[in-house]
Amino acid sequence: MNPAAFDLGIALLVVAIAAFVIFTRDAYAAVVAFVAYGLLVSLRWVMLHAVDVAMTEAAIGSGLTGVLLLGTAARLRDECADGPPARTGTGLRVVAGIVALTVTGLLVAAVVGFGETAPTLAPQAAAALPATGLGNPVTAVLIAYRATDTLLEKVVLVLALLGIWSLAADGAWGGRPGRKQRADPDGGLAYFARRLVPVGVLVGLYVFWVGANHPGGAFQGATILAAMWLLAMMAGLADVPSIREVRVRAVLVAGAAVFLAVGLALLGFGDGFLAYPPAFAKALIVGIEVAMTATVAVTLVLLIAGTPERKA
Amino acid sequence: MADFLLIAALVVLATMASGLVPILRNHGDAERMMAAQLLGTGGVAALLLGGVAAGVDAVLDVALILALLAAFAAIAFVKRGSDTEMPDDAPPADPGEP
Amino acid sequence: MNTLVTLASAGAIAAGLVFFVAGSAGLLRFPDTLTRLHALTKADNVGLGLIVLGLLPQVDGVLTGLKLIAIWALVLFGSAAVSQLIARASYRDRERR
Amino acid sequence: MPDTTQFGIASAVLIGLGIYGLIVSPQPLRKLLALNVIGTGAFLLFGIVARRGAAAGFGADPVPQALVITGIVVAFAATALAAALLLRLARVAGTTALDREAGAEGSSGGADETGIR
Repeated sequence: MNPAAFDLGIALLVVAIAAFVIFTRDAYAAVVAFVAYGLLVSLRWVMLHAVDVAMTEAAIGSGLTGVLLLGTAARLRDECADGPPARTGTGLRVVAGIVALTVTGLLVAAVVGFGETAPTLAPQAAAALPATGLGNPVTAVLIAYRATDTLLEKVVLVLALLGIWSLAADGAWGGRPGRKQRADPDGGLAYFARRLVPVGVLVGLYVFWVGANHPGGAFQGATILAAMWLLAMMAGLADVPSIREVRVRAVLVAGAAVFLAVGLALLGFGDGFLAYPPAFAKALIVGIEVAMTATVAVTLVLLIAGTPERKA
Repeated sequence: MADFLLIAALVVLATMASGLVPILRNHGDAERMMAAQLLGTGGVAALLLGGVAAGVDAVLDVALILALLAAFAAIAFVKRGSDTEMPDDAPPADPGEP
Repeated sequence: MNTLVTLASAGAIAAGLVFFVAGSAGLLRFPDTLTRLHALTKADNVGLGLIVLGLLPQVDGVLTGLKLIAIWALVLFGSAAVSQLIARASYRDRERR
Repeated sequence: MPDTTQFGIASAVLIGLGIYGLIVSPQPLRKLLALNVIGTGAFLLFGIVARRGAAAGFGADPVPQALVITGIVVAFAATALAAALLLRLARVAGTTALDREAGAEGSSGGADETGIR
């Protein structure tokens, strides 16, 4: 028994569940299987020694995406009377099969044909690490080496949210997203949420904090915080904020704003856009990460909450 | 010992997979909700075994996240599958619904 | 590591696996939702507990060990609450039919 | 350099399955799932490049890892936007069937119920 056999076992399981997601007739079962799929994929990331990614996949790929699609599937089932889907024609199936096989074949050829030596930026990442004051190279790439990517990603998140909000009906603009959650305030769910949410918030902050030197960081921590807020909402302990609320809007842009402000300040007084001076690098990076964590957490919650539908 | 841990992880994965089969085949929402439960517990076990075997310490943090998010997903399953949520001013659910 | 400790550790993990297998067998064989739920939540959580117990001697440091136990406690608490909610939902499902 | 061929082949198969589902499945929600399967397959290919680049004491090259983390978050945002569009479509049109005629054919009672709403 060696690790390769273990990897092969997970690989077969992942492919089998992906096939179920694609081929099953029942949409709800497909979503449930997709949650399982995300979980196994995160196991795969651990085996690839990419623990930071494994955390992100477990939290977002499996957890939040699962909840989002589950909610969508349930509402579609309630709200529209689609019968069983029409069967796709044989011709289209054959063509799709040929396309899929061709792409797979080309990718397999590319993977098998990888050269003896692999290109890598790991030595450069390691060499520059002391200047950032960080110990986790992935966080260094995200916030320092390729900071512009991460900054633009914050903008993309806000744009996606604007797209979702803009689907609101005229009367609901400025209201609260989604349906009102009803739950018994003395019931089991509320009890559970009251106990679990504080623990979860603590874990979220911990994951964010260790991200400087060990696997973890702003995205992973923010996802956990978002999940805990959503849990409080599902238990009826909190309501989704109105999209008109100024505080919410301020937090939504805080990540990009702080990032940009630091970048411009360094452009004016330092060595260039987001070129951290080594003396303050760690402080600046942690400051940006705090703002980013808040922004990502609130954005994720509102992305799942969806389009405004009721009066504030 | 690492070999033993990896075999154990594979056994857990196999039981998870075999448990998933009836859950996905049986219709009925309560049945489906068990999937998150099964995957949460089994996933944490497989992750801990595989991680300790590979000597990746940070895997414990992944397991911690998984334990939290599995509980969260399971709650979402229960909420979506039952009638506890309704539109603000909608009439109560039709009792004749299948 | 001491041979005795290694043996005990392997024994605990093996016992944990037995519970996982039993849980899945119950899921496959039991006739209705409530009994299946019972097989799943009880057996798997004992299994995880035994596996955590077996892994304890194999990790370095007291803090890591405590984290292992915290993970188990979290899963246990989650299962307890969730299984209750699932059981209630299935009960309601049945009454509606 | 670790051997990652098996990982690569599995990822290629995932992408193939996703492409097939994206083209064939008649429901938009299923297409969204298929798109996410393609996404994870592509991310895993990045992971293989990262693992092959293990050097300087790191188990994997950090640059592709960071790209994938950003990618997962953006993919989630795109999925959320698509889901919101889908719900809006269902509300406006009463159905999410892409091919209207095929959708009506598949469900005889569907059209009546849409009329009531």
